[in-house]
Amino acid sequence: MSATAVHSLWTMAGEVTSAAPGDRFTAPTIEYAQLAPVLIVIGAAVLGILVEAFVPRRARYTTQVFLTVVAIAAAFAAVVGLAADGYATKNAQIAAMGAVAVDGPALFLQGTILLVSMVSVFTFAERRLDPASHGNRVDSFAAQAGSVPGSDGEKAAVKAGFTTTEVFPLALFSVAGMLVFPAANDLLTLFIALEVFSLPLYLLCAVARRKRLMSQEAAVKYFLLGAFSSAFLLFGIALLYGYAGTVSYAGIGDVVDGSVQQIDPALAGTMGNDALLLIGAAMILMGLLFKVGAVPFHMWTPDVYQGAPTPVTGFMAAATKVAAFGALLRLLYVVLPGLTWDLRPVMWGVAIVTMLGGAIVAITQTDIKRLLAYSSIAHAGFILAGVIAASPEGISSVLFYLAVYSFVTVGAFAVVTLVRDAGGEATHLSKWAGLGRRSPLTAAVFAVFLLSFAGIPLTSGFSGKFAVFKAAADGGASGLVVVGVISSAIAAFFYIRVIVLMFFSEPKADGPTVAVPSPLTMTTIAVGVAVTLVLGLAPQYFLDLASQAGVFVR
Amino acid sequence: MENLIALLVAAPLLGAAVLLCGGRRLDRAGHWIGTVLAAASFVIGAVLFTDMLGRGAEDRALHQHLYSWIPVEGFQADVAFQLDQLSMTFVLLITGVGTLIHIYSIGYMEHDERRRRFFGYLNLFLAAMLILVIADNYLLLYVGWEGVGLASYLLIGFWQHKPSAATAAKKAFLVNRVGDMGLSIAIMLMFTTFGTFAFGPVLEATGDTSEGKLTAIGLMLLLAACGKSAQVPLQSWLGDAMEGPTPVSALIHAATMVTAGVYLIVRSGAIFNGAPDAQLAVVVVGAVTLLFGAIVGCAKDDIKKALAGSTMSQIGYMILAAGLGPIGYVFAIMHLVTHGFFKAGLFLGAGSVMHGMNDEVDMRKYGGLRKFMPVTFLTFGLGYLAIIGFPGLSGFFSKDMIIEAAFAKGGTEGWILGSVTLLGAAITAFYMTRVMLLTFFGEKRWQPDAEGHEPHPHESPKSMTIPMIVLAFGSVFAGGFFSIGDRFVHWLEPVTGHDHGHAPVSATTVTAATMVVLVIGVAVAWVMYGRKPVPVVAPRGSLLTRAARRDLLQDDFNHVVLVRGGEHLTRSLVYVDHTLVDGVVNGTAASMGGLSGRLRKLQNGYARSYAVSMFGGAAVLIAATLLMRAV
Amino acid sequence: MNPVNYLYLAALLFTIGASGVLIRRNAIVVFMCVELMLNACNLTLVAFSRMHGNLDGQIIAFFTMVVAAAEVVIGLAIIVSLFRSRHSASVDDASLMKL
Amino acid sequence: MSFPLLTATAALPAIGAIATAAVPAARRTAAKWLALTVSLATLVLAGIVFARFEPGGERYQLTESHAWIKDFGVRYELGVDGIGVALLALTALLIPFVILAGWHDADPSPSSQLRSSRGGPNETNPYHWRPTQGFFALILMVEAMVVLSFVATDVFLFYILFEAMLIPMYFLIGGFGDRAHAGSDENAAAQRSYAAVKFLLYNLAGGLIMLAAVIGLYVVAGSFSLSEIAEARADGSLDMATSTERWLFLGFFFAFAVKAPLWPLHTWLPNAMGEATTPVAVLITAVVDKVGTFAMLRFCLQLFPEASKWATPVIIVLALISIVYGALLAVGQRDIKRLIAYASISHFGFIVLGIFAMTSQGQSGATLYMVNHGLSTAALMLVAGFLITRRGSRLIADYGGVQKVAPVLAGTFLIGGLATLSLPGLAPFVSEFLVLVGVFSAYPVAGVVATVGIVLAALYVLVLYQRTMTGPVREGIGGMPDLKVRELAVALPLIALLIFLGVFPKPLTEVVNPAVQHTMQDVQKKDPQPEVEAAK
Repeated sequence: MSATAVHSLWTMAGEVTSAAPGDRFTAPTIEYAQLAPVLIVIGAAVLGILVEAFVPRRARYTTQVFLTVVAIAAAFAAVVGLAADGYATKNAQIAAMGAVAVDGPALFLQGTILLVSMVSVFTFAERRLDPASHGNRVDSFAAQAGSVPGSDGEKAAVKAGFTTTEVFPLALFSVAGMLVFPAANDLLTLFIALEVFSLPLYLLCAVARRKRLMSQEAAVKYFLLGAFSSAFLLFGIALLYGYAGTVSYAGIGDVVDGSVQQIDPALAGTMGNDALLLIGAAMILMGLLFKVGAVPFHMWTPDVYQGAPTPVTGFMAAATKVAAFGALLRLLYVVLPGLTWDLRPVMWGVAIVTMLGGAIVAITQTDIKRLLAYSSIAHAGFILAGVIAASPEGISSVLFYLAVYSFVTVGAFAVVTLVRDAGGEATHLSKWAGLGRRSPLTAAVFAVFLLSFAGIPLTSGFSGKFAVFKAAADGGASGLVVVGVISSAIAAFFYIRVIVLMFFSEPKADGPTVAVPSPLTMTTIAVGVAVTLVLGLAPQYFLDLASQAGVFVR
Repeated sequence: MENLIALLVAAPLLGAAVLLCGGRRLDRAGHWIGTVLAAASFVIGAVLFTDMLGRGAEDRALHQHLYSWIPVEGFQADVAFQLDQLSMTFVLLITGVGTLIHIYSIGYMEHDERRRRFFGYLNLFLAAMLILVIADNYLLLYVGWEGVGLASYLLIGFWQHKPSAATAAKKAFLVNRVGDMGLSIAIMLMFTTFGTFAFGPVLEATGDTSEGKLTAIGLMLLLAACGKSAQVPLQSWLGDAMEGPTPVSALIHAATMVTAGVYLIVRSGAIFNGAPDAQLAVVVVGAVTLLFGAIVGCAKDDIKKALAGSTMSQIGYMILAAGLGPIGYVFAIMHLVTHGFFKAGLFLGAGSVMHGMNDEVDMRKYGGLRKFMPVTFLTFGLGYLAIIGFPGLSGFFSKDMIIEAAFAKGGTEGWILGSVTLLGAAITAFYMTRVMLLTFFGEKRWQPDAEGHEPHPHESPKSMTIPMIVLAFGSVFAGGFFSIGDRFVHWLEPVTGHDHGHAPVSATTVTAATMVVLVIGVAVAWVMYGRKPVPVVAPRGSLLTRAARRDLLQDDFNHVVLVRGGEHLTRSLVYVDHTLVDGVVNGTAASMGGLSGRLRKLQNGYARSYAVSMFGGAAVLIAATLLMRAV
Repeated sequence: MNPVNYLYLAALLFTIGASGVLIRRNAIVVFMCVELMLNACNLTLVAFSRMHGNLDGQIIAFFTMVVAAAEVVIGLAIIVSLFRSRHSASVDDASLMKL
Repeated sequence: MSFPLLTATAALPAIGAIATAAVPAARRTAAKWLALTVSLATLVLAGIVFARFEPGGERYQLTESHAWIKDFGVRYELGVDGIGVALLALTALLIPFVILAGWHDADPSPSSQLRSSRGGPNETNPYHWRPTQGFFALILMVEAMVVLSFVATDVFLFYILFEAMLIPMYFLIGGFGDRAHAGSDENAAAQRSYAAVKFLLYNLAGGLIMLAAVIGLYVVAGSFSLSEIAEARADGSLDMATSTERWLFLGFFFAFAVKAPLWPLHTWLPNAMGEATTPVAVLITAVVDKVGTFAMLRFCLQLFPEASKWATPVIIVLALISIVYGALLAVGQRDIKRLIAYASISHFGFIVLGIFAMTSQGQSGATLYMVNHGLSTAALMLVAGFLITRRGSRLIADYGGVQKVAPVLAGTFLIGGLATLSLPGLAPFVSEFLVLVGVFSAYPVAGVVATVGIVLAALYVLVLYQRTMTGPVREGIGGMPDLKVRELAVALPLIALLIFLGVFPKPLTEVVNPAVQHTMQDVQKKDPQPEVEAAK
């Protein structure tokens, strides 16, 4: 549904004519083919709900997993198909009456999101890590999210072997929102997409099997702050609408760079009023920066990452960032290019504090999940450096970085799910001491991920960092590069700390054990490692992909 | 013929390699291998010598180019030898005395289970010393220069289990290193000045450069010479070097190595001729050391230390002579050779005495040994007469010539130098007489040692006495042989050049004066040590005596200034490195951690405060954007 | 009447809502303040829609209500479960995770 | 397209590393032999490279070039010049000795065997802790990276290796500490990981600053290929602004100065060398650090000649400080390995001095110095290691009179020491003297100051020898066994090489000289004329 359609309807209604309105009514056109990825996922999600309603409890898990995986695979296939038809390059276009853009960045990011979701869903479906309770295999989600922790209801639910299979449709909804988010071509779609992928995430945070109090707390914090930020976003949208009289990116863009001359005098007060534009833009930016977890809008990140069930954390950390940065890119490049020079200093500031802040605070973290949260903040800073580059090279470098980062992140959190003791996952760093002695392979894999985060050459992290910094330097942001380099040095410190802990310190007697996962999680981790090494050694192909996809349609 | 030159070095080098790598299986034959190879080297030297005599004075120099050592752009360092009369003189001295001392050592070191290694080191020394004197460029000379340093280090510290020996060895090497610094700087200066450091080109091109450059080079060479030849201010190591086995003291620290400095200066004559100031410095050093060594020699009760002082003083003579320029070069070398004979002889004698006295070195515990060791007494006595310059013996001629040359320098300078040399001669006579009297005359003063062994003085075995006898011959006749018809002068002139100068006083006068001071010196010594019995425990003595016993406090100075100062410096630097240099880095890391800790506090877990930060952020964002537009 | 006044009102409401979020402890109240902010947005949208003479703003307002409703569903679900497990709906009590 | 010899030389140890790591836990000895064979095979390949290299020929020979990452303008470009080939040979030569010397260093200590035999976690996972395999695999991995970095003619490729080699080194330092430590196990472990982290962070920081410069270089030059940049400079199509060039130069130089290490960035070295096992210490100072000085010669001077000349005075001063300061600190050390570490700092001062003297002798000397210092330090350090493993202490004070009980050990130690104080006749003398002459002809004062280093070197070496080897036999020393066959196999070849290269350095100089002439052209410097010729 698009606002412009309605607009035309209104104007016609405004005329005084005696003709029957029906034949003047032009039905909106929807290019279903081009929206296929989104539609597939949403359809599957709806189906998932029905499954919850009608399929017997025993069969739900399998059905849901099957359904989800198939849906995501199909959606990915659709994305590939679209790309193959050249929608990513020559015949990129606006679909659904200008609501959604089908172009390079959109497809690239959708592809990334789908793949990442796929591997994340594997970790959702993992049921071998926790010891079976009452003969039922259990995953990392609460038996019955509604039941009070520690209550008889909960015990009963566990005994009955309930599982929260709703997570799968929820994840699918969220994915659907994420697919639309970077493709959104008008502010309304942007807002809706944001909510569509945020709301399920709030819930997913709340349904951990272990440490439920923390899980719920995380959900509350995430939800309240998320709603708060989306309120800002919405207000920004309202202001921009007031400024331009339209919410379509192209329309606003035109007004911003002043290609619209005749202004209805009645509107002179608002139309083209820069105050509206600037405030609105700033508020929307804030909404998006909240999602990418940039300082000072980052404070939800550590708590939520720590509290949420680890598979969800991985999914959230990876996919949300991809989607949000995609939207941010489109907003900056399509709507506000005329504003680059006004926003640049602000963005510089945000990027710098984000890089440094994330890296510095991470130094003293003691919980692996919080550590990774802060590292994700620092990385958001690096990516911002690429965003600011304001050049096609900048776009493609960001796309590449996102792809790299998301897989490593999912892999890392997957490893975190393996290290467990009596209380579930042993996320306190002290527990990780001497892991390298106990199970060298797990430790080695995690070390690879950490090195990639740290951007050590021959890992994908380095390729990404190099691409982004190079773009930034080309775009005249050498200052950001220097800061980035410094904060990388700082960041190296805490990644190294973890490696030291794993390999150089003696294992504790009551140390955690490393669970042997099912092929599902193994796949997730394997994919992570593979991507890390391949993109580290021979990133050329994907760089090409990213640079081909690096053009926004207007 | 010139292809033999390399063999001179090869023989002892081979010996060293075989003996040091050979391992225990060679223990029984080791000393013979060493001696034979030393002798072989001497034979080769002799052959070359006869061949050299066969040729005219001007084309006697031989040259052998082995290979290009360090070929680098604009930098040519060759391994090439040059054998002219000067080198030949040294070759004969080194190999000759060297061989004798090898033979001597067979007996002297008989009871040392590491004798094989001792001979290995001796051969190593011979090889290095020969390289030093037959090198045709300063860099190769430098190789020999440090080579002998190494050998001396190994031999002084041969009894490594004695901390004193190890320390003495280290000290010798370090002091020499200071000198070597001078040599290397001199070589660099030559390179930047002449673009080469081969004797030929450098010494010919001295005319093309400024006197300043030459002076600089000269002074650096002098520094080197001071190190190697134990001249003030770098003399401190020689006394301690007596920790080494006596044959070592005889060969290295009396006859050959310590004279390397003289060789260096004489060899570089052309440079010094061009740099009067440098020459003056040389002369001064020589004069000072001459007296310094003599005075120290007077005060020591340790026979070897006394002889060491004398060596220092005698080399002072040589350096002084060398500093006089063309007038003195020849006589410097001549005194060097004669001194090689009699000082080696004296040391071997001292060794023989110690051998007979359970390695007792304190002369006050000797006395009246002439009866027990006639041969030693005889040879030692001849050496004694030679060194004090008794008419007709070697020392007489060589030293007399130097004294004359000193006067012949002319001017006040000449007078001063002349009188210094005369004074030196007097003191020499005094302390040598003292040694003689304390050791061989008077009553026996030795007592049973700690374990109650009464030493049984006895004559040393043939292997030791024969070399002593041979050397005694040398110390008696060498001087005369050289001087008759100025043989030595004519022999060396082509290399060093010679100039008779104009003595303000006639030669006869000088000789007479020398005789007078000689008699005085002997007389005083006899009065002090000959007439009345000598106390076993040294009396406190005058201030000068006490100072002299402590090497005129020069060691104390070194200890306080260099050693202590150095220790403090290093200790404080270690502290600086740890606290400052390292501290800065650790400090940054720590402060980073502290900052992190403080920032962490912001993450206080309250959703509302998070909201505050978001709200504030938003406000800043908006404000900044508006501000940007405003400006 | 000048529609701009509506904007001022909206801004006022938005600020009230925001400060409510910052000040109030009870999760429900905080949440209501968020809703207030959303309403402020709606008012803005409608006002602008009126000024521009096109319907986009109003359409968006409808969407916003829907979204807000959805948010209420989820929000209440979470807050209620939190309340049941802690017997308190204070956002400040929920501070297990910090630093 | 001929056989990619250089790639092979680098690939062989890399493959060997993987193979070694794959050897099952029980077959420890097999892993050792495998590693040794691989390293020897690599040595053979290196030998072939050395033989195939024609001193008079092209600047870069045996070149290989393949597209790699187009978007970053990165190519996989290899080529070896005289300097590279010399260091390549050195590396390939030293690794077998390192492996041989470390033969038992990574055998699991009784305690750790106990740990792995203890139940619990190890039952649940199929992989056992395999320190020995890891140790030798890591060494080979380092070799592979170092070799490749010596022949990389693409700045980016070099940078990647420069950074990547930190990781295996880091694990070598932190994972396999010196058994002979002062204090308790925990204490030692703490010091060790401190040293490892310090090593990594110092070098990583340097590397990251270099990364900024590398990116900057690309922005300016649009290429990473040495040859392309050189051409662009030649035909004037690329002229950096003076300030830009200086910034980039500083970025590069900083990284190399940390690696070298140059005062005041040196403090990581003593910790690393002190805590690491002796073979690893040798690996650090004799092989890996050489990459730093090599890179100064290859990249700083070639890419930023003007800036290099601009920075020369400061760098000369820093180098002089390193020389004297390092030597003095060496004198003040109580720990044998730290002493050698500080000695190395002093020597690296000489190398840097020679490089930035920008005279033929200086740079040839510096290059030879890299090789010779590698050999001499290896000899001294490894023998010291044998000594330390015997007594189980690194403190000089715990030794004395060793030469009485173990004369061969003492002898080899002494020769190593004499090489370190660059005694004429041993290899280091040649290089040290060349450096001195080179410096002196350009900066006389600096030359004179540097000669002070000679004296100090004698001081710390002889003091060390005197305190450990001479004097009465201390308790704990008596009955100390002399060198075994394996240890002789390490010490003797090194000593032979030291002597050979000291007497006949021509094989090295003739490959190095042309390369040095190229560098001299890069910086457009002429050797100062001797005064006499100048006069004529």
